[in-house]
Amino acid sequence: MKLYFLSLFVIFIGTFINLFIKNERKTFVSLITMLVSSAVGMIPALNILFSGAVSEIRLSAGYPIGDIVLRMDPLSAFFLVLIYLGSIVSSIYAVDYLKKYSDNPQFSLVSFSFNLLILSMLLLVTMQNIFAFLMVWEAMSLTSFLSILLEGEKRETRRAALEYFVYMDISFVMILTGFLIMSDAMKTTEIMRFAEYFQSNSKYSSLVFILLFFGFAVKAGFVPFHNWLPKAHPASPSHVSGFMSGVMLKMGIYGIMRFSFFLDKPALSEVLTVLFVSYITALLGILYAIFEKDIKKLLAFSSIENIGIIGIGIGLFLLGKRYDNQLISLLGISGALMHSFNHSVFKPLLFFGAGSIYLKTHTRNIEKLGGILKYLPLTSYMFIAGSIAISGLPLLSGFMSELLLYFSAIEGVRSSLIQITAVSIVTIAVLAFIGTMALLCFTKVIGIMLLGARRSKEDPQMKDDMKYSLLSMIILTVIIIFVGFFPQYSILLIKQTVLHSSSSFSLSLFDSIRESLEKVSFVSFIFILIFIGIFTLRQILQKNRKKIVEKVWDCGYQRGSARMEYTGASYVEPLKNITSVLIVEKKTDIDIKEYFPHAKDIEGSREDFFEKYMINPSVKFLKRVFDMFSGIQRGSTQQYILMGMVFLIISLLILIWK
Amino acid sequence: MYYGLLVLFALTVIYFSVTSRLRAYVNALAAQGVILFLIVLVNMKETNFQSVILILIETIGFKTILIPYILNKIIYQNEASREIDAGLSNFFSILAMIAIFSFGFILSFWTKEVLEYSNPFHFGVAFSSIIAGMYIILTKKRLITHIMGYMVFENGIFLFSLTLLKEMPLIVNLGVLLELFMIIFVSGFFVTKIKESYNDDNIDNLTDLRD
Amino acid sequence: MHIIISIFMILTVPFLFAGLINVVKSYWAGRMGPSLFQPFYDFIKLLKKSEAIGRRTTEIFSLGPVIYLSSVLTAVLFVPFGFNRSLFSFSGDFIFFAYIMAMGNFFMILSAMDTGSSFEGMGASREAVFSLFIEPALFIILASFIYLSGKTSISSMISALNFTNSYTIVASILAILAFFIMILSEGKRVPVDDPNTHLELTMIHEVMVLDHSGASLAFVNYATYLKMTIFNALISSVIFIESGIFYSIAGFLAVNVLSAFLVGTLESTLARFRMSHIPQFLLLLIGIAIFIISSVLMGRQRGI
Amino acid sequence: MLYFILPLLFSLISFTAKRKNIDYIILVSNSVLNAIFTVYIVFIANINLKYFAVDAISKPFLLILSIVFFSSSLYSIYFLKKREIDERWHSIYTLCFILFDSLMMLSLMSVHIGLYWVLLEATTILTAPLIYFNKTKHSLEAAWKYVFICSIGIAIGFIGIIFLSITFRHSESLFFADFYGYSDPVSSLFLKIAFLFIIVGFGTKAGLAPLHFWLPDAHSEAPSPVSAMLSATLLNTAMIGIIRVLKAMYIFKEQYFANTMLLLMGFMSLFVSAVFILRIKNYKRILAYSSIENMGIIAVALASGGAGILAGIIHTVSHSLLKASLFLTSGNILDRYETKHYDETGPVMKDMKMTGIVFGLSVFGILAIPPSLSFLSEFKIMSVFISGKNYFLMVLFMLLLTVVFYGFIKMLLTMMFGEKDFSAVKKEYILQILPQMLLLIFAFGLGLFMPSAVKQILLDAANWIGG
Repeated sequence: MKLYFLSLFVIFIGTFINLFIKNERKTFVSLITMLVSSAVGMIPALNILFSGAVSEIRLSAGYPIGDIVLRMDPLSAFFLVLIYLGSIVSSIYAVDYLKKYSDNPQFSLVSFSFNLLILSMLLLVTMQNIFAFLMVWEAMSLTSFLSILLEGEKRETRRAALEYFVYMDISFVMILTGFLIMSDAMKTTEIMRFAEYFQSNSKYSSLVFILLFFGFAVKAGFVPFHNWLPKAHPASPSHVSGFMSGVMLKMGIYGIMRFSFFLDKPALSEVLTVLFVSYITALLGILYAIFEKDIKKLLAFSSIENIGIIGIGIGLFLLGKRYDNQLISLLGISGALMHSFNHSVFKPLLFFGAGSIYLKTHTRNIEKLGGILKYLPLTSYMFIAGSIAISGLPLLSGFMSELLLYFSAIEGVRSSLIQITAVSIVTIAVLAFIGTMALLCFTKVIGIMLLGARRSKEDPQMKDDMKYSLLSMIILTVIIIFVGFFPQYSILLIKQTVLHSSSSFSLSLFDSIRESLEKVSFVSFIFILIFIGIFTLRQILQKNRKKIVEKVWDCGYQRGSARMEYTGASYVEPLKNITSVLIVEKKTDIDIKEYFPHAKDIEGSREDFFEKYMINPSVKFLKRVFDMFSGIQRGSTQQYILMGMVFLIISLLILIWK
Repeated sequence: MYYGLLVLFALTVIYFSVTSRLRAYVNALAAQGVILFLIVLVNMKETNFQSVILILIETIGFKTILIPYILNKIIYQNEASREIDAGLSNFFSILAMIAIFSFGFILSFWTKEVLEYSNPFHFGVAFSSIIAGMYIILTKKRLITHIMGYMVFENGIFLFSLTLLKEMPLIVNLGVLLELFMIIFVSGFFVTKIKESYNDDNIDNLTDLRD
Repeated sequence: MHIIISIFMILTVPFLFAGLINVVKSYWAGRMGPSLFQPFYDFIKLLKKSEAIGRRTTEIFSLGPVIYLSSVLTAVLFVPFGFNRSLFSFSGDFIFFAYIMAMGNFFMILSAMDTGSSFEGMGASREAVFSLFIEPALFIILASFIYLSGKTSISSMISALNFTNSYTIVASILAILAFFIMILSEGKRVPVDDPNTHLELTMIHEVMVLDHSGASLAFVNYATYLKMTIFNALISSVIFIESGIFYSIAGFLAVNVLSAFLVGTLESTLARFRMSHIPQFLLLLIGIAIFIISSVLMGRQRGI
Repeated sequence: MLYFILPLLFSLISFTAKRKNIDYIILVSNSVLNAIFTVYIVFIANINLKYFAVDAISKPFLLILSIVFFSSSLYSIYFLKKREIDERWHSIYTLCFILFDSLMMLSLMSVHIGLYWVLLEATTILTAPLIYFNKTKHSLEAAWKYVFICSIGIAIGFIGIIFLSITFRHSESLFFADFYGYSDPVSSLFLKIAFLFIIVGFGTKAGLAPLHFWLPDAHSEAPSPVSAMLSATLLNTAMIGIIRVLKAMYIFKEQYFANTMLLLMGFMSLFVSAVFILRIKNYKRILAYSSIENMGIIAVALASGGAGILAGIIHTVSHSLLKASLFLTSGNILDRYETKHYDETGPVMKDMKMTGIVFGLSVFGILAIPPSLSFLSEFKIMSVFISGKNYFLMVLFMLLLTVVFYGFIKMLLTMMFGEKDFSAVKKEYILQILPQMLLLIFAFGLGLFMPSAVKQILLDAANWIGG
């Protein structure tokens, strides 16, 4: 734990050194800070993660905060590792990415708050005192809010930040309420001791759990609280969006996991809430991602989907706990944890890739990109690797965590209880749908953005020359590949956490999972063998032949240009026809003004179902109620006095009447 | 005698709704000062020289002489003599005053048991005067009239304190008077200023600050 | 021994199946038709040819067919292909089976998109969207088999089916129907797709591979045939459970012949659907799957 | 008590000398002496005169007053220096400013309700010229509304005092101590009526709805240091009167009614401020509405009883410190851009970095983002709601606060990062920033760590009220 403190201290020092140096050097200092801090902090984190020990330290911080208990158990150690990993790669990435912004007035604000964001998250996962927890939680929201504002002079950036912060406030209130209810019932301020609250069979315990779930769900981006995500991510600089999406969302997951570990025998309402919300989240997330044309928004929606998948894992964990089926619940939590890890590896990778492309081309609209692969081959191939992983296709990491969830659901199908079977079959179907839709989504991204021909005319001499950003992406790609090919070893990362999550899990159960993962790994290598075989066969066959390079078939048009290429919107058109209920389309028709008009544009955009039918109307309703009272400050002194008098006399009369 | 004075006081209040001349308002206020002094004298049980002097200063000195003097000066400075025609006619104002007084009396008889005061008529006049002061403030347009309405309001409170209280502590009484004087002074200053800025002391000018 | 026979069958049966369809089709059309081995000859011929490559394309273009074929070949390992036992199995292998095929599709689509032609983009798009329906349906059907048998790998779950109760029989018949529809859709056959027309706007699969030539085209064709026979294998293993090697091989071949006959007949007698009707047709798959799972669930609960 | 001759003396000097530099010296020395004196009476001496005493409840208020007064005085120097004003108004400002503070100190310390009432009204009169300081039509209007509405409010408060003295008719005195120690039976109805009039009357001055209407006008039109004083100290001075009567309500077991009224008016204030913070674009008015909101929070906290009272006291401290800082900083922004419309202010973070940081921190503080002291108080209010199982009120409370949160962050973002470009970067003076820094150190420092002496003062104040 001393090393952990040291690592916090390093960040603290680094942040303050950062305040006093030139903008150009800040990213380097941050990078060194993060490297040192992670190197120091990883030691206790990994130690606890692999040994399963729990270490605790108690500090006294005087009146308002009270005794601070920092407790590092495998769950917090797991998230610590995620944070350290995320902070390293995003700091590396930031070195190149932020070069362009070094004369931006918000530069030092963003760099300062990003460091503090990491610091607050590191504290968050070990904090036990609810008051301090909430403080750190708000600090996290605040610093991430500030980190978004690099391009604060843009209106949409500010709007996104505003919306984000308001959502965070709502989340904060829900968590606060939940905490206070528990702390009121248990007369304690330590989070670990809330476990007793859930075991005490209190009347409200499942309501409190659901409240907490929703509170953390706002942070994690579950539907219907997901709306801030597709706005905040595109607005923020790429290293921040990568970090936010990869790591910060997991803080919500951390909260949900922490409290689901406490549930010994969850009520059916709790299980079904978690599962149902997760299904909707995953399905809608990926559905909206498919129709998105802003690459960062698309990735944000895909984050929502992945959060939904993690949520499904947690739901299965609770389901197994409820019906005392250890295998289901063990596999479920393993899947959730592993997917958390994987997502925090491949999502930053994708964001970094998108960020690099954005830096080179200055557009995030995939309809305007195309053919990037030829200019930025390394970035693009790593982007493709990330896409394969995120679509959950075999060989790379995403498949492995989804496989664990499938295993869990299969286990559920075999169960003799019809409830479990039914839920599991729904889960399998949902996962399958998500998988295929992710495939559609990412083939669209790659096909339209990276492949084909350049769509815009201006063609800067783009080159893969950003060393630091490539380095950060390479690190992530290596992890993806390792996890994909050696799932049986990578699952050791979560072994202690899983065993920690419930008292009834046994080591042998966990080892049985490893055995089946070993086989998966074996098959992956078989695939590689077959692939190499066919590939060499093809190379041999083509060896002595002339390679004919010709233009492609274009329906008889002899001068096919990039304008004739298939667009992202048309690519997903067939699906749009099917799912038109959920996709609220908004067409902006730009009117013809002159007598001899030059061009007519129709711009289509998509509105969020929940935003349109749930959030906007309720906000509008609130506004309307408020507007009814807007006439009270009309400037007339007489009116003011009249109102006061009416209030006074009415209350007087009521008082006397009684 | 006592009841007569109360009726007289009520009449001065109603007088506000009969006329629109500002000087008449000031005179009514001065008259109210005298009536209040008499009411206190009549009501006083043990004669105490110190408190008689105090009351004298309070009612005659301030309410009859000093404040009307200031008000007259302001009226003179502002070259205003009549209240601006409000939307409500005097006829309606009288009706409203009658309604206020009736309400006051009904309330005072109704709450006699609850509030345990000795003289419901006195209470009614006092209560009605307070509301009437408010009514003047709420319906008249000139700021100077508002100040006078406030004076009526204050006199009503004075009357009110007489019905319920044997006497106010000395220090409070003095303080109240000082305050009253200062308020009139400051308000008068502002009325003059507002007149300078807007060429008019109509309350409707002062609605720029709004949301 | 069984490995060798399996590999032999994997290498031959797909071609024969495709050839047989052509034979049936030409029978209905009253033509002589090509030889039964014509697909195989085509395959060999294509392998020998050199490839034409589009100007804008990248490595992804030529990598696609290779990965496509290897993925289907890997998938075959989990299916009892002619035997009652697959070459390789572990619990939950059907997920790997489906996902590795999806992986092949993924690269095939990318390979099509890589040409930058709007034409192939259209095909890729349709392919991606229509495959949305197949995987969930397949999973639900297999899940109901798991529920019935309690086993979790493809070969074991099918061989552990117990036909003594009526709901298993109903489920199996429906499953066979679903698998047959999958042959049509995964093999890109009428009424989902027409491999013969080259009318651009109506095609799905053919249009994706339009620019592939030579060995690549050979790989793609072979992989597609193989995919169809995989579903044949699934059908035959549902029917010929627990029979000896001989019966299972014979049964497998018989199923192939029968399904080739059906496919050929359908292709000769039916017109392909309008593009907007295809999702509805494929949705039928999910409908069948849900029907299967509910009948199984209810049947087992009530003990019918 | 001799101390209070000092401000008088100072103001006399200022009035006769009419020299700007002397005014500056007077402002600084008076505020320093004031701070020293406050520390002396709060921590060391035990003042207990007949009419004035430093008791548990006035201690925190006195401390706030001295801190806010100190920083506003410093800021006033910058404020006066920057403007071309004639000597007369210069010294009127100094005079009123100093005496205003002394009057507030006296009214905080007065233990006689009549005297308190007089002193409170005197503050109205003294601040009127300060509000009118800018001599525009708007400031005139604001000053008029302020004087008039507050006078009416205070008159209503006087009726309340009459009723109080009827209630305690046998003690024949208006000392609070005599109220608290009253041994004869008490008419519940009279006490209630008295409280009603007092809360509406003093509540007018404290900015509680429904007679808060003067507040946005006066606060937005007054010069920034004056707005800071008005918002951060004057409202508290009015609040202490309500609190002192509230204690009587507790003693005579009428707290249910008192709390209902406080809750009602508190929520009305919250609602009104939420309505307008969402609508308007004038940042000084937004800050003023936020004062209404915070007074509403304090009222709600006091109404919740128990730990809520402590929360109310803490929130008073926090609100005063942060709101003073906000108003002072808004003065910087107003000087720079000469508009109160927040859409028209430029990117403050670019033009005036320190101002931007200070403003941002203060906004975060007032929105109860930890480690601000407001967070502590709102946390406590929430926990009181929850332990009292008042879930409906809690939801309503948080809903309104969230609306305010939205309005504030929107304003903050537009002001800090607006797309307007005023290229010339202007120099920032140390006196523009230092006072707010001081306030923020207290507001955030106390939220992180509260020394036991301070904690004891706050606790004593809360215990003094009872509940």
